[in-house]
Amino acid sequence: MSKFEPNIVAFLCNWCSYAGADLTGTTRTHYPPNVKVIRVMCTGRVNPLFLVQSLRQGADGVLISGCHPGECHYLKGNYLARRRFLLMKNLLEFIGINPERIRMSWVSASEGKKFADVITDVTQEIKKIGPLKHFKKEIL
Amino acid sequence: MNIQKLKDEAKRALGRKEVKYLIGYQKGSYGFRVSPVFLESKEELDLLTFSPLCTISLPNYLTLEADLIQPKDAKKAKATKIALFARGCDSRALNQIMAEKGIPRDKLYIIGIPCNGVIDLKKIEARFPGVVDLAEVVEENGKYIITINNQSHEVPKEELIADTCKVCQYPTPLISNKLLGDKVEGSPANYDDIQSLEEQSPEEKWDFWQEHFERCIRCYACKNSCPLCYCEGCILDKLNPQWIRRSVDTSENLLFHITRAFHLAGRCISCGECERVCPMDIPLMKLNKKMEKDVKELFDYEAGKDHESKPLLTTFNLEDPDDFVL
Amino acid sequence: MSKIRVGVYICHCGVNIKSTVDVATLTQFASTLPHVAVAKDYIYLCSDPGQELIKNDIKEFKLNRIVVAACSPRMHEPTFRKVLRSSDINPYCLEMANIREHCSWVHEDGKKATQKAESILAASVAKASLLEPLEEKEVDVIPTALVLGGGIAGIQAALDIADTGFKVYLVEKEPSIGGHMMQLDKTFPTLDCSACILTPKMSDVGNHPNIELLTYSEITEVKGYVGNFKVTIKKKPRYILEDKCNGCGICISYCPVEMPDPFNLNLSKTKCLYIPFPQAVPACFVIDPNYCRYTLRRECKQCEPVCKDLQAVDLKQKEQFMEVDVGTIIVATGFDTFDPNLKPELGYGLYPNVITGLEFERLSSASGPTTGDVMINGKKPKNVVFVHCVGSRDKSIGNEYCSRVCCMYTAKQAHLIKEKIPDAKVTVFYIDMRAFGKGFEEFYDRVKQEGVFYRRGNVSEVYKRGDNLIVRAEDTLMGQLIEEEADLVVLAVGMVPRTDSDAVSNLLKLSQSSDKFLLEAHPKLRPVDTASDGIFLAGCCQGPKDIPDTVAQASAAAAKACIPLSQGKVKTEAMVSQVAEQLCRGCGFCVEACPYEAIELKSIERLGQTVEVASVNEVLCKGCGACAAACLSGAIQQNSFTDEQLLSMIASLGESYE
Amino acid sequence: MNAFILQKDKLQDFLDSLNEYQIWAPVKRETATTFELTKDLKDISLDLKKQVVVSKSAIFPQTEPLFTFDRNGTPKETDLAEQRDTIVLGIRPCDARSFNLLDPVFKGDFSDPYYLKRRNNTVLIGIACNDPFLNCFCTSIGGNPFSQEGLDLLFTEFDGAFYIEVITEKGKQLIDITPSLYTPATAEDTKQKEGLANASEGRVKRQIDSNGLPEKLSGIFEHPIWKQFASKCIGCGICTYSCPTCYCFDMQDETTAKKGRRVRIWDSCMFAEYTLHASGHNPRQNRNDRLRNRIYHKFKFNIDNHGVASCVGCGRCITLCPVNVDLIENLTAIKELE
Repeated sequence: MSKFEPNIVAFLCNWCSYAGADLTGTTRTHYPPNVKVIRVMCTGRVNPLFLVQSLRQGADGVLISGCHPGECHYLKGNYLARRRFLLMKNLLEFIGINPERIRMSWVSASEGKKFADVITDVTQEIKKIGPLKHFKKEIL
Repeated sequence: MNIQKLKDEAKRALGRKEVKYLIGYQKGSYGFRVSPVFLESKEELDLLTFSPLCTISLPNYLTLEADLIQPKDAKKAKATKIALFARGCDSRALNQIMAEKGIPRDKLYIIGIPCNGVIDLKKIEARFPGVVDLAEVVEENGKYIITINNQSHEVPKEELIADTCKVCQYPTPLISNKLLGDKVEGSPANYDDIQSLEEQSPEEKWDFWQEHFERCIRCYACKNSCPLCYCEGCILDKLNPQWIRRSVDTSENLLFHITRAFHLAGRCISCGECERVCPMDIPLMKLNKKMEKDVKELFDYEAGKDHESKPLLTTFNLEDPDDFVL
Repeated sequence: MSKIRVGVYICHCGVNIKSTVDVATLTQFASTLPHVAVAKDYIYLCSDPGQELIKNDIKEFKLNRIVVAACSPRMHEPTFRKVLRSSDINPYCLEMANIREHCSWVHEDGKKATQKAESILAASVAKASLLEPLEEKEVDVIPTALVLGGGIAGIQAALDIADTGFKVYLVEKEPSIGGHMMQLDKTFPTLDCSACILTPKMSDVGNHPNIELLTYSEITEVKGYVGNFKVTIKKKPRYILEDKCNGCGICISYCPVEMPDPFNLNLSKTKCLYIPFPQAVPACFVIDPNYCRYTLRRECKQCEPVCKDLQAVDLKQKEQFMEVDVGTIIVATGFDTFDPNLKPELGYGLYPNVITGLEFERLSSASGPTTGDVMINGKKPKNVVFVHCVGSRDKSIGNEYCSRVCCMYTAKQAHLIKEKIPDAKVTVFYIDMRAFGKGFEEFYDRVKQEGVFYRRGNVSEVYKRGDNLIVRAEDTLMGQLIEEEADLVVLAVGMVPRTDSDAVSNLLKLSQSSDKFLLEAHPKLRPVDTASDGIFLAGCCQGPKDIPDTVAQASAAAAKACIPLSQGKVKTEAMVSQVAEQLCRGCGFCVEACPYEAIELKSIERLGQTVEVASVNEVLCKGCGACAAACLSGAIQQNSFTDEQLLSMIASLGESYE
Repeated sequence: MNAFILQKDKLQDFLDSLNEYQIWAPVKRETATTFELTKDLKDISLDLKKQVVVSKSAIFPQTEPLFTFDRNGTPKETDLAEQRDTIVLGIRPCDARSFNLLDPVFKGDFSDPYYLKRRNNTVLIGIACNDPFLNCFCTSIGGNPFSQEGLDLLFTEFDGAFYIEVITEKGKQLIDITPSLYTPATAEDTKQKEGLANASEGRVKRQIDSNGLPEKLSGIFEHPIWKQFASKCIGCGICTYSCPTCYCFDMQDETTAKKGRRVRIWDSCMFAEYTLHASGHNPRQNRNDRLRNRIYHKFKFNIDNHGVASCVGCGRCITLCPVNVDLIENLTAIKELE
């Protein structure tokens, strides 16, 4: 495998996935350092355009992670996010962006191990496909 | 469509005291062009025309920034309704606009016209280049009879009809105050060309789109001709934050078209205006149709089906697809 | 506006961060970031000297935005907000960069971890420089609570709040309070009589001056927010006037209609003019309109003239709606027992001598249909088999959880059989024995010594052979298939969320966990709170539990519910949404997206035209941001999570800092 | 100067002879025709229609980086010396003329080095319009389908050859690279070319009478006719982006977290944001205000300031307008106003 180290942006909801990621830390479970987190209160806040904005700003992949269905702190944000995300993912796939770059997961506050697994999986997949070339990474 | 019937109905509409003006079509300034017209009195009725050349989306005029039509007739000063002709796609646009509170139902007087499809201006102007004198087109038995300088030409409908009309599912208006003429059967949902693109590899897809996005000059004709693009302030125009840079290059153009297509997901009613007006011939309807297909298949939702439906992306079903989530 | 001056503080967290992330490099890096006026690192920023360091710098460097790179904001954000507040900077001008849980603790390679910490920090600084001061508002609290559900949880909670001195509305959908506990015979492991310990509490409720008891009532609408809920309550018609009926019961003998007795789980009959059980509170009769000939067909009416002195019978009574204003709400809606018809192989419904644990309670209860004799078809059973975990710990029917009471109530019931029919053979099939509570293991031991056979095994089938039932199971200790003859099979059914759990969750906007029980705000630290401020959970609506746990949780919920009531004011969320009216088209997408009905459209004047725009009720808004993502034009924004702020983080994270 | 004949089978050799230059030319893409900086000479297609993207982008590009900067704020200007000598090939006479109308803007009160550098090192090779296009009206606004104005060379397409008129010294230098490719044009050839020119001129169907327009416009600023014209306008930018004489631009700083650049990008007076003030006030709030400004600018202000209308009669704004806003129709209506 090449030395390509993907840059991945993750949007985590405060109540489940961010807390799950905290738990991953508390339990000292290791995962690759390629994913950087933006905390939002709820996945329902994630405008699907943030995904494509992340890619154009230089990310090789994006991840949205929130509460399991039914467990949203705000009742329905994750359901809204699921719908919006799927459409955006399909649209990006349609114009030729590999769907492996655009991922979503449910990680609860107690699933620290799962968070590490998700990050590891996402990082490995994007490593395999290589850097994103659709957007100019540098404006200069 | 019998033009006299149309005029009679327009006359009745204009005769209503609550109708401020009527939006229809008139002959254009040259060649195959047709122009929108805003009629305020019965005296202007003779201007009206209707033919397969009438492509321009009339519902678009309901949502443009300011109403420039000021009634000359003092009696109409308090009139609040706008009458307009609507084909199938227009009626869906109206439904969608009403569902999004763009205009209340009671401000519209809709004269529905079942539609047999419109002509793609690019196709007809390529077929008959340089026609300056006004030409006329009527549809008869699957053919267009085209009259240019008193000389008529017959062209099979297939060769000139707009692509989006070929797969139109709702040619008969879904909402109207008055429906003129007989119902036209829609074609079944057809996404063959979307599917064939979907089946290609990511690289092939990107090759296809890159060539198109590279060309875009960002004149925003697609955006402005769309009856559903009417935000009070488009995020594309914003500076803080700047969602899309003003630079015109493949990267920013791609961002623009993704944003546009996504903002129309579950809202686009497949009139095809964006693609028709694009000076660079970018196949924009492919993006819209892709969204339409997914929205239908994944969420069993269609835009503009009725004027009280809930917006696609602010609602959900517990059973929405979940299998892509890790 | 004054110039943005960001102070960046990097915590070593002892060695927790420092041992992986090169804090010196990180501090140096931070000082090169835009708007950063000062960047420092310190061993423990959350310590008093650490906080002082920040406070002093705020003065010295005239800082107006602070970035703390340390642990998770879920840990110490409140701590550092206080630091800002005490230095006269708006507490919302703080951004935490999580370089511990999300970086030093999860990465081994120091160089890579430091690079990642740089990325995290740069993004945090980018966001921090765009943060705006926010205001927390205060609203008055109506000093009244509403308790939904009159089982032991609701009773306890209502009494505790009422004793604290606040008015309580206790809403129960059945004609009497008491709930499931009232149906039980004895309670494990102490064997005291359930009704005996419950009824005094019930009459306390009935007599308490601070409690307004609304039985045979349901809530139909809940509006408002913590401190100011408006609850609509539907009072179903009892056809007997509560304020007139003295419970004498003469009318009963005149009622000609019999119906299955719901209190006895349809094991006996009662009149359709009935009192659920003798100790009911309120001691008032009720007519079941599904059986009453008058309500069904306008016939009969025999009861009415009987009560001519009191005139308590009113067969024309209609349902009534009332609206009450309350400050806090406790949800204590309880549970249903698992319906064993969903496990047809166990023969329930097919064989009358296969019964549920709760039915056994009624059979065994002195107030039950057999006045306490355990009789099946008029005979005392000789071979009794108990089956554990019916509807619990069972993936095949979707209930993965343990119901926590069945092991012990089965032990208790086995004991009762042994007590009432000493020569009966009692066999218990269990999967795992869970006797975790105070006195449980001792009780389990006692029951075994009384001669109850415990066999570890999964029951696969109950079927009939001749006159007897055969319980077929796999003994997982012996590894062999066994068949046990029985003339009574008791299924230890578990607890499931009430059938109206979805309705309750929708009404009160509460989340449910995947098992459909109502979800607490935090499983450990906020076990009785919900995600909705001012609404608390008590009892089995939150998950299966036994009576002591229920009572404890009810008291806890009552204490929590009293906090806002006694404070008299509550602070509202500051990270709420805001509308830029000039960009709003009034499409209402945000209104639809909002889970709390916190947004509505209002009319404003714009360029000489009346237009509708969105308007946020800042008290109702909980700051989830779903509206902001739904808005096409970006007209509605969530404070502290605006598009501009998040896009600045996105832009920053897109960069490589290698 | 003199004229030459280039046989069509020598066209490739001709293009090859220009290898010192970068070449802008019409390119036939799979689905559309564009005018662009060619990557491969084989893409060039001279028999194309009038292109949508006007040739002005060769000298006044839609997006032009002016300088870059980093986080420390140190700017680095775009190095103009790196500009290569350029040929714009296949430009129509109207489009070539537009540069003469743009020049006063970029070298008037203020000299624009970016524009001027390109302007000076670009050779314009025109192709005469044997057949005028839909909505061409160059002849009524001071142009001609065979006009040499602004060109260095003008090609006229014959059956098997191109008739090449050498107009400037710059043009002559191109011919001198490989003189063997050409034969001198005969009087017969010249006559044939003139015949084509006359015929073409006669076939320009659309006309406007631009005489007295500035005076007429002076008195009708508040006239309701503007609302009438604009009622069907949808406010897109096709008319201005496709116009060879429109030159409005915007300046933007585009940044990432670490660096940025200042760019100049075409802007359109038909966009509401064009005149939107930071305060939220917009002096051209409505479509009628904007459409009026466009016509005033082209047919009054530019004549007042530079003595010539800012229009070359290419007709693109008419042909491309999605809703049939027709400049000729509008100007005619204005002329007919009392």
